Amino acid sequence: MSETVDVSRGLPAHPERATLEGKNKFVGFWVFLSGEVTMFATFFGTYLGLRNGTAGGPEAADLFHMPLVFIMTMILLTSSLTSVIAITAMKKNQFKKMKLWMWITFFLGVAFLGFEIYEFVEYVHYGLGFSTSAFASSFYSLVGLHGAHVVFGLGWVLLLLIRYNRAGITLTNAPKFYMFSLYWHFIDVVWVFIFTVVYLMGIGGG
Amino acid sequence: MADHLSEPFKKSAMTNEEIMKTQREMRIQFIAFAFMIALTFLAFIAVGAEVAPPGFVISFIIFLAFIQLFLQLYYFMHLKDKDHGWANTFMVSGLVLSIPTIVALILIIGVVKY
Amino acid sequence: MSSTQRRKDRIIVDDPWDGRALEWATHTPVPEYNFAQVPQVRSLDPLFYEKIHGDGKMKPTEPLGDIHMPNGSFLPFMIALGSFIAGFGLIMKHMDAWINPYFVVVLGLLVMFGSMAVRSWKEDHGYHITKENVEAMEREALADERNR
Amino acid sequence: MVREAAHTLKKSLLWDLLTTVDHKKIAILYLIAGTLFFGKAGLMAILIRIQLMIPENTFVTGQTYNELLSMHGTIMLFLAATPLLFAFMNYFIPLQIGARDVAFPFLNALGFWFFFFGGLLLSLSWFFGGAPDAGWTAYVPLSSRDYAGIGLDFYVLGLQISGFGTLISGINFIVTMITMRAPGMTLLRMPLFCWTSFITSMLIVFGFTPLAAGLALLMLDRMFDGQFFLAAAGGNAVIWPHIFWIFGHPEVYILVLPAFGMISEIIPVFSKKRLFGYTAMVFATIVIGFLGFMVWVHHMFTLNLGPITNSIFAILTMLIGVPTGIKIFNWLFTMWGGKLRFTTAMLCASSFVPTFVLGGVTGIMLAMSPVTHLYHDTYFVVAHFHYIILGGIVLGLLGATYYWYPKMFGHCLNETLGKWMFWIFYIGFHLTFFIQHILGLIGMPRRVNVYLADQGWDGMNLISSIGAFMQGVAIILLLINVIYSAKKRPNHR
Repeated sequence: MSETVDVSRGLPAHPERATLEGKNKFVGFWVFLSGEVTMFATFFGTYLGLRNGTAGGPEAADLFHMPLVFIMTMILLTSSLTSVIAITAMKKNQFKKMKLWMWITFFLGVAFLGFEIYEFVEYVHYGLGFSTSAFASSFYSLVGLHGAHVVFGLGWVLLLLIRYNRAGITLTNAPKFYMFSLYWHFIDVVWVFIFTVVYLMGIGGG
Repeated sequence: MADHLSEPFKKSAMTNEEIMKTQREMRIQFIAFAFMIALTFLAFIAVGAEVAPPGFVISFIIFLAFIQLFLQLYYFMHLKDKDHGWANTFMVSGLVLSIPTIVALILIIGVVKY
Repeated sequence: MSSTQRRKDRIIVDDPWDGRALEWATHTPVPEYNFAQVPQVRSLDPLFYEKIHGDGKMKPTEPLGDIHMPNGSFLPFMIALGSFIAGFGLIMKHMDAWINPYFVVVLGLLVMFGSMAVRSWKEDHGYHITKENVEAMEREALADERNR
Repeated sequence: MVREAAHTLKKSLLWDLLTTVDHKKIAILYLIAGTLFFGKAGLMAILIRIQLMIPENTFVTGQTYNELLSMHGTIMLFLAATPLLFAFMNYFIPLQIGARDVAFPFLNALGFWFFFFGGLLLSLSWFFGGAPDAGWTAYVPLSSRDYAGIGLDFYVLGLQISGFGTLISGINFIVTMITMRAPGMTLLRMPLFCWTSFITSMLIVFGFTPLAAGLALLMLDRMFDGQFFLAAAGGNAVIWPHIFWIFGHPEVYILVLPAFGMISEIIPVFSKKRLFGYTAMVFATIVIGFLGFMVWVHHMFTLNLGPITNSIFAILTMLIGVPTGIKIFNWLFTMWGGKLRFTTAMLCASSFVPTFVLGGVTGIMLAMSPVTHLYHDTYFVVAHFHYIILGGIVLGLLGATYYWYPKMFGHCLNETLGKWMFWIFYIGFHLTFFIQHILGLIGMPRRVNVYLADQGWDGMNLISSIGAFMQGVAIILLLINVIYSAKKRPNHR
């Protein structure tokens, strides 16, 4: 029901919410994200409840390395900014610029994912398998769930970028890119709590 | 109809005022990003320096995380803008309802009895 | 015309209980677009309000025109089927299966996410019921009502 | 045939149902699937009552009894009550707010098919080595690899998939009610059924996500040797009941709030009065929704989590009585002085009120944490929640069926058969469950498959079983009514 959009004047200032469909997606995606909050809260709660249950296996303080986590954090934070730049370009109808920054976001995400996989492999080497202890299980499931979100987000943006490689910004794909950027920011928010609660608290004792 | 929906636009319908506003917003977002980087540094340093007691450090870095949460939600994700009333309602509800979950899973799992 | 006959016998009345809310303001059976013209709500219990203060019919907010409707799709079935296959594959870990359970899991996930990707790839803007069709359908429904 | 010809290529009915995104057809699909699961779980309840009819019965084995009991609870809550409510929500939310469809027609269909395949997966367990047998709560370690067979795998994944469907539909309803309201339909002009469905959908969003997390943990535990719940590896078994009831308590409100909404639709129409205290009703609904998340530990009072914890949750639980009381009085005042017409729908709606009060009062009794140690895991609890679920949700559903049937299918249901159905169901229901209060108080534990003859439980169990048969007869009468009315097409005005 996009009859209300005056297309002749050019791209509306908020293309993601110009049509009723876009507006629906916008509200619906926020509702979905609020549900994700409670889901991640459950995983965080489980981790926090079980993080001392190491059962003689490796402990948090033995494993976590600050530099690696720091680099991962920086990468993800930066990718959050690049997706903001991309969305601003989208609002101004600068398609090439948006595409460029979305690709940068994508590659930053891939880099992050690479580090995460490297990290997990490393931990398994140190003897922290998934079923070593309750701490291991809850750590892998929390951080792994975040990683799964990253994977899904990367697949999503890759699909969008290939599909709309030459399409320009339309009233159909603007909501899609916008929802992806919301999702990406949300992943970043979760990571902020992961590096605080899992890594820094793990290193800092307590 | 349908053709309009998948047709790219030649120009933007933004008024000059809106462009100015977008640019101002972009500047604010860069500042927010700088803040977030600084907060991250602060959190890592607070833990790495090992000068303060762990109890204090932990509450401090969790406080920093909540500032970052606020910056991301309200600046990067535009929750501060108009037309975000429902988004705010749901996000705040989600965060509020998460608190008892997390507290319960940490405190009342039968290890210590309150 | 046999189906008109059938419907005439079957449908008794649009509003059997003297209802108060909007659902009793459309025809029975409900046309696929629900309301030919989106009604103007003037109070809580809108239909009851119109029965007391108006002529018992909802006031329209828009002229009769084309109505936009979504297209049907087989993809929801496929996505759910994919999740079902993947779930069953995981359970097969605990059965004496003649096939590697992870093969089934991967197959299910492929079906599931593949269908999602198809949904994302194909732009589907739905279709329109033209004004003429809407008018014809409304006329027919009104005639039905009178004939009862 | 313009009305049917508009934009339809000649499609077969099956293909139409498989691909439809029309909220009305999806509602019918939910109705059919929900009724099938309801019938299945109802049959299990009858089998359970047959087993318990006489002392030391050997009708089913203990293992089968456990499976029947677990599947009865699981199916009734996830696969019968939820889709039946969703059927009415799907059909009537867009109509009541003056919209052409829901916000995401595609996701609506997706939600249904997720639910359907989830239910199918759960039901397959009968053919692959046994149904889940750890109760609908699936407490660890009962549900761990060591003690439970493959049935629990079906439980975990089936519920995970159908839970996705429920979550998707919940989001869909929320957005529909936010963005698709007709002009002039402000939030405080929405019918109460829409309001309660809105709050229910919010509870779904915040309640089914912890369930998804919890089921994921249990799945990892069972399939990939996770160590979440095993004390020897540093785990903690209390995590599961916490997560389950963080979801599970809101689930009760997810189910009962739309029933409240249905009652609030039916009573004004058949009293010829506007709903008394509409605004108070709306805010009571919101408060119930919020408090529903703050009380889950009352399911775990006997886990010995400490006196302060128990006290806090006892007080919060009792607080729920306040908004619920507001609702009860508003229904009574709506009927007060109205021009009452006791159709079957109204009979269900008005009898809902005293029945639900009974369930609520026993709820307050159970909320007192010190006394709960006496009631816990007895038939008193069973009686309490069946008064809420059957006396609340099912009566609401039956009322809504009789009330909305003409809109959905074009003809009313026969009233004489309807009234027979109602009285048989109502009397049968009270026979079954009222006596279970007393059974519980004199000490009969729940979830046992046999009891001895000399304990003074025989007569009461027999009465309870007779009541269950009566309810079965009532539901069969409803089905007969559906067929009979399709032929006779009765009219009422």
